[in-house]
Amino acid sequence: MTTITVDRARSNGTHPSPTPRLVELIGGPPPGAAAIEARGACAWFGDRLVLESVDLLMPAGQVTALIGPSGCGKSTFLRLLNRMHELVPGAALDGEVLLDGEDVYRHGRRAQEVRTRIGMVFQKPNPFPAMSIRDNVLSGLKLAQIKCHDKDGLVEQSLERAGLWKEVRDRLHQPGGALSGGQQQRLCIARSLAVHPNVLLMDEPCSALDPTSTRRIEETIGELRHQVTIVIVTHNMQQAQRVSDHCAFFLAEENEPGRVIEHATTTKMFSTPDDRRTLNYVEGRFG
Amino acid sequence: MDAETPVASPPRRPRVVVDEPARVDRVFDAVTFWSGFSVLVLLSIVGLFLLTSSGDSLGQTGLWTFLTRVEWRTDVQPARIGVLGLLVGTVVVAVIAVVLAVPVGVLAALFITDYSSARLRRVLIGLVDLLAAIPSLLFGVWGFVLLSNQMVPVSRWISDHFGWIPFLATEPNRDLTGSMFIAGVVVGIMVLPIITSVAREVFSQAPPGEKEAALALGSTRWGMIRTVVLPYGKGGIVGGTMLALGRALGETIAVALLLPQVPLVSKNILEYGGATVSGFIATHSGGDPFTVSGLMAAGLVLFIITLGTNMMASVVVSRSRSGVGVEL
Amino acid sequence: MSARHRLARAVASLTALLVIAAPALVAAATPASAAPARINGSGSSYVGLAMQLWVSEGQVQGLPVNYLSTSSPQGLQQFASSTVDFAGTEAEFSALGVAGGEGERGYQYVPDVAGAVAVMYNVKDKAGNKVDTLRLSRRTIARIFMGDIAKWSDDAITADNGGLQLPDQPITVVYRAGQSGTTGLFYDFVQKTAPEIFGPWAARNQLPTGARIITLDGAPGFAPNTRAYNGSDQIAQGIAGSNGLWSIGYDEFGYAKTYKVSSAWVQNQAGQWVKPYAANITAALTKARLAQDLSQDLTDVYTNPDPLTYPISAYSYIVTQCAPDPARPTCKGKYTNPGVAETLTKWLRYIACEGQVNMAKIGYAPLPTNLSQEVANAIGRMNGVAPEQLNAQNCANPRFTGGGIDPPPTAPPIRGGGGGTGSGGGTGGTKKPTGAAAGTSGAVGSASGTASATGAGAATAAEGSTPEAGTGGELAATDETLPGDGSGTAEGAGSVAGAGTPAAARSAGGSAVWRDPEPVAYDRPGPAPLTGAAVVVLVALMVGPTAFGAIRSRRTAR
Amino acid sequence: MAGAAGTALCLNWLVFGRLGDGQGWFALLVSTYLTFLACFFIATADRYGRLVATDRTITVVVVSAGGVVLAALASLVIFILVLGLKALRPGFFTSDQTGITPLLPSTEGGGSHAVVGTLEQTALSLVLSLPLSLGAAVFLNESRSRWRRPVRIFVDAMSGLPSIVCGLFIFAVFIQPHAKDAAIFGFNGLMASLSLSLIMIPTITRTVEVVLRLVPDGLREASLALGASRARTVWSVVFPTARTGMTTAIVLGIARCVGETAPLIYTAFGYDLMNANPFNGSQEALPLFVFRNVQKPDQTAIERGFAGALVLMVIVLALFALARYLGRDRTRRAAPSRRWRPRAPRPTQEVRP
Repeated sequence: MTTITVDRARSNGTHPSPTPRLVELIGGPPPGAAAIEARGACAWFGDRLVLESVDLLMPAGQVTALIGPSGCGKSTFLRLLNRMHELVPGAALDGEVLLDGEDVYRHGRRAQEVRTRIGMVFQKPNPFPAMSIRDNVLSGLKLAQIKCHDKDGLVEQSLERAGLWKEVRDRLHQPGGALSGGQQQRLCIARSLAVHPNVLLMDEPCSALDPTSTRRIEETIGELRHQVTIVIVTHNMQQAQRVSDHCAFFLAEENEPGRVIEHATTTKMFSTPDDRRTLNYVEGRFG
Repeated sequence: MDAETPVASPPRRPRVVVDEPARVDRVFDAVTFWSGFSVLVLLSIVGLFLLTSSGDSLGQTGLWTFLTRVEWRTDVQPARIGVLGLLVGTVVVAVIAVVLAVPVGVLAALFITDYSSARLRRVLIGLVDLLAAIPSLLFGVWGFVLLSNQMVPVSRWISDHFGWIPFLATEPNRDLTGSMFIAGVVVGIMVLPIITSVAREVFSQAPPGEKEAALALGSTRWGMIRTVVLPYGKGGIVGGTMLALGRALGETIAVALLLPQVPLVSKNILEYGGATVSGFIATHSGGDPFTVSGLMAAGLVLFIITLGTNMMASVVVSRSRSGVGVEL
Repeated sequence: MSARHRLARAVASLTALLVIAAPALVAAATPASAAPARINGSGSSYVGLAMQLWVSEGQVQGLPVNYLSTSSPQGLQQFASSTVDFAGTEAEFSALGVAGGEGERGYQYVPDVAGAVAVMYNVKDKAGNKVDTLRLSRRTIARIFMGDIAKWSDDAITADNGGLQLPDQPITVVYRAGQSGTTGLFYDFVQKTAPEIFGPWAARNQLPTGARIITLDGAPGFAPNTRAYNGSDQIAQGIAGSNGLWSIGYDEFGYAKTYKVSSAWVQNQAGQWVKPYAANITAALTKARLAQDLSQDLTDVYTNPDPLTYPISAYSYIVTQCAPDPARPTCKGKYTNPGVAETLTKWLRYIACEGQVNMAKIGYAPLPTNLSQEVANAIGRMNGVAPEQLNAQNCANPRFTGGGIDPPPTAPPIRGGGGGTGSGGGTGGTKKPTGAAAGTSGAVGSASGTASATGAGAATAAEGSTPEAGTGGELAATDETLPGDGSGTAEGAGSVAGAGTPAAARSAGGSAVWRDPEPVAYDRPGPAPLTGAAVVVLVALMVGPTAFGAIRSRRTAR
Repeated sequence: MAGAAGTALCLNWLVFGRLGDGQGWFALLVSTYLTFLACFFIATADRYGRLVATDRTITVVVVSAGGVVLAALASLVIFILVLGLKALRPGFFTSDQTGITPLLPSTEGGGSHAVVGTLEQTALSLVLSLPLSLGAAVFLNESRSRWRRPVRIFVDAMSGLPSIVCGLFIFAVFIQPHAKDAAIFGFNGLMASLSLSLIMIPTITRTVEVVLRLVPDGLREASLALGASRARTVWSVVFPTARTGMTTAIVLGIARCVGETAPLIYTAFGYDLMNANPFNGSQEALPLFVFRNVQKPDQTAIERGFAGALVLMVIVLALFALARYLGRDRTRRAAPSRRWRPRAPRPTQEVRP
């Protein structure tokens, strides 16, 4: 059993409280951001190798962007990180994924526990349609069987961290599906944050959204970056440049599995990449 | 095992990942598996039992004799039972029902999808579903008390004008109630909603682009329906028809009320007489074990035919262009 | 308020109500004392009308009895397989060829009532008037039902009816679909009456000659024109209906009365023309040979020389379990549930005595005293105790009380073609028979005395406006008057109304309705406007949108 | 159009009046209709040409087909309503058939025993079949067992099992061989429920499985990504999402079960008195009550049968309405309708409020 204490005031400066309220989770992940590292990660779908030998360190409390053309294995890699990959029928994998130095695929380790620590936001916003906004935020608690004594506080805190609190504070009991696309996506982020994960994976979170909503999500990412390790898959170069600290460029050659071509800080990637293919890609010359 | 995995060189075989399911998942898996499995077991027990208990009578009668013999007599030794007289009635009633119901059902479906306004369409869909939900008993009672007598002049008229068709000729002064024709009409009304709703489902999925294209080329609405909607919905119509046929074959209580259930191959569908497998079973409750075994065998034959029809229906519908999303 | 709770509530919302209701109702309905338990029976439709009466009377007395009128063979089969507690039958296990009677359950035959098979018909004379005084000799009947006589104009029928020739129409023989004890009884009569025709006929149609013919399904071509119906009710309805013209069939007499179907006057051994009224059945069955186990041999009944005899009469039985008895090898054990025995014995005791009172009125004949006593003996066997001795003091059976049965009506003169003058041109129309009817009625009135006349008069006053069913005109009404008068005098005041109703019908001129309409007295006011309003609303609801949609879609089509 | 109809009617009247062959209502109807179509076609062809005339004539045919379906429904409902209301009194729900003879009016006595029997048998069969069929539906949709395919095939096959065979099966398995041993295997409500369960299980399994299949996989992934177990996912995400559809499916399954008559003939046997214990002794059910009474000789029994039929119809319609009510989908309403309407030739169509 772990107890997390989160200073609510820190999470959003725009809404200061005189005394910081503490929202405790009982049974959730350990507090704080955690580094996640892939070593020799490979992935198969059936007999087809789609990702080969990826070594990548995503430092704690930083934003790592995964970029690359479609079908190069970015999303597969992301799903490999929190053991969603194995849910696909016929999927197989190899290598290690270290969360705080510990392999998530270690024998005897539960995928459920891993997923609690590594949250995920999907390409299409998918709030649970049968639940209200509040229940959506709290759904992680129920689903992962984490206890919390101050549910209202947690709802407020999570929605604030996702930058949604002010917009929905008066209609917490409306169904989640009634929100706009961007709001739904932020609700999904809030849902993931409510269980206080150490890592948050985002699979093209803005691809289905309009520019305004995209900007709001990006702001949210910016606000979250020191509380949780973020790995984001994006097709949008500008977005990667704006939000990420590190970048990894994935590429799958013709009839070849996807590989990491280059991995560096964002500044370096977008100014002086080592590989010509990276340069071509970030400058929009192919892909 | 993970420690040995070399990092640099990609391995040929993926590593084995074991996700220890949580206890609740193990319970969940067990519960769902066993309920699925027990449904399987239950249903196969039903099937097996049908087979084995039919064995008594089939063994005594012989399968081929059973299938080709018209009479059904358990009062003589050895009993002479056969299912053909019942099967003919079953098929005749079902075919009459489907032949009458298909044109009306398809046209009604067209009316719903392409001719009615949005609001009326909602109402009509509801009403057709409602018609499908009404128990067959009520159709049977309605046919037994009301329609049976109302249809006599119709039968008379048909036999007067179409009597040159052999099976439509009736002699004067014959009882024209309780005929396979009337049973077919009642069963036809009963299966009407099935055909209508399946046809409506496929018609409503006809691609709007093609429909608009047809209209844009200056065709009338009927022209559009003929060139786009009907070809598109062909599979659905055939599938719905076969589904309705399956339902009509298995229909019990209405035909039990309407037909005398004497297993004869009647030469005339307009005159009193006729029997169907399920109706015959329904009116012959309380027999000795041998009779029950014979009835089981008859039920099994009916089941196999119904099964075949339903399967063909689902194959036709799923193979057709329109039927992919249609649930039968 | 989590989603889980809402789901649970939603899924269970419907079941909960039903599920909670069930045990509560079970608890409420479980009787405090074990006895008497519910009993179930099934079988003969021959005795169905009597059963209907007995069951409802028993229920009023707190005996939960249930009887499903199917057919004798089915009843015996269900009894043999222990799915019912008792069976009704008019023939024995052996005669019906039902296996399982010798099973571990054991059985005894308990006579319950005497009845008769009537020959129903629907025929018109050449003038188009309905014939309702048809006379048929036993041999003619047998020949008709073996297809030997195929036309109504056959000489044998003409001869039976004093030269009245019926139209040259094919006879449609109506029979029971499926197995039936009535079929068994009737064709036993046919076999014994015309054995020389029966032998080749049975062989030709592959029908059994050793055992009784309990179903004709296997030989539907046993006569040139045949039609099967699925039960006693449907036979009567089928013959009576307009589609039943030119048909003839056999059915229990009570159904002929219930549906007002004409039934034939049958010539007995003494040459008299009779219908199965109580006195005639009683007279016939004096020659029934009862075996040790009370099963009946009816051969002598068919040829009973008593002038009152109605030859196609038979006793009906209830089959029950009984305690082992050296005199009865078929008795193998009591009912395991004492409550069943409790109900059944009480009910049988009622049938033996009070239950016989109204039998004559509904087309049966009460049991003779010795058979009522046999019912008491059977009750003793069921309980394993000494039987009660029945007598006029403790048993209301009319045969004990000595009132006896009044002489039945005699056959009316033949009508339809000008009496005995042969086949006329049908000049009579409706006026001529009316005179004949009045004459007949007068004759009967004088025979049955003043009591019947008074009863009829009172009833006429009381129910003068009742649109009582006639049978297609004055002729039929007259026909029905006869049994009414007969039974009315036999049973006194209680059946005056029964006697009066046909009289009322006659005074009202009769009608063409073949079924009893709903009794006027019970037609309470009240629902009519509601019904009307509901229909109006419904029609509006149905037609409104349709018309609206049709108009609209047509308009848009323009 | 009205002109065409009038012409047709008059023409037919004339033809029939002249020929007067008296063929009955059907001949008149058919010939009137055909003449009407012909007149209509000729009239429109004269004004607009053949193409338009064909189109319009077909429109008329299609509309009348819709009318036929509605007429069938209306005739059925009105007929049962009218005949049923004759005998239906509040007493129907409070008394059984104790001491009812053919001479008593149809308003005497009632069908409370049948209503109770139907409710108990339906409830029992629901209790028996619901857990199993829900479990099987979840199994078919949420597990990855290789047994899924055989189970699905069997469920599909069994949904085509004629209902009378279900009753016959229970009769042959339990009642005939074992009725002499124990009352629980005699004719009773439990046996009826068992046979009804055989009908219900495939029906509910199939429909619920279809509904579960409609739940987007994204929701399952989202739930799993939050660290939920699969059981949790099904219970807290899939079930609530599919709730309306599942309830509708179940209610429609009940509606089908309530009206089933055929299996009851072999299992419940029928009974004229109240027997509220479904485990002992034969029991009545509304369909049986109707079935037996409409076949009885006396008019009063037929009227009682129709009162029962009316009650049965009301129950089924109520269940149907309940299903529609529960099934009204809040999420789908927001989504644009995928149904399509032809737009081009209808200038006046959108004006109507």
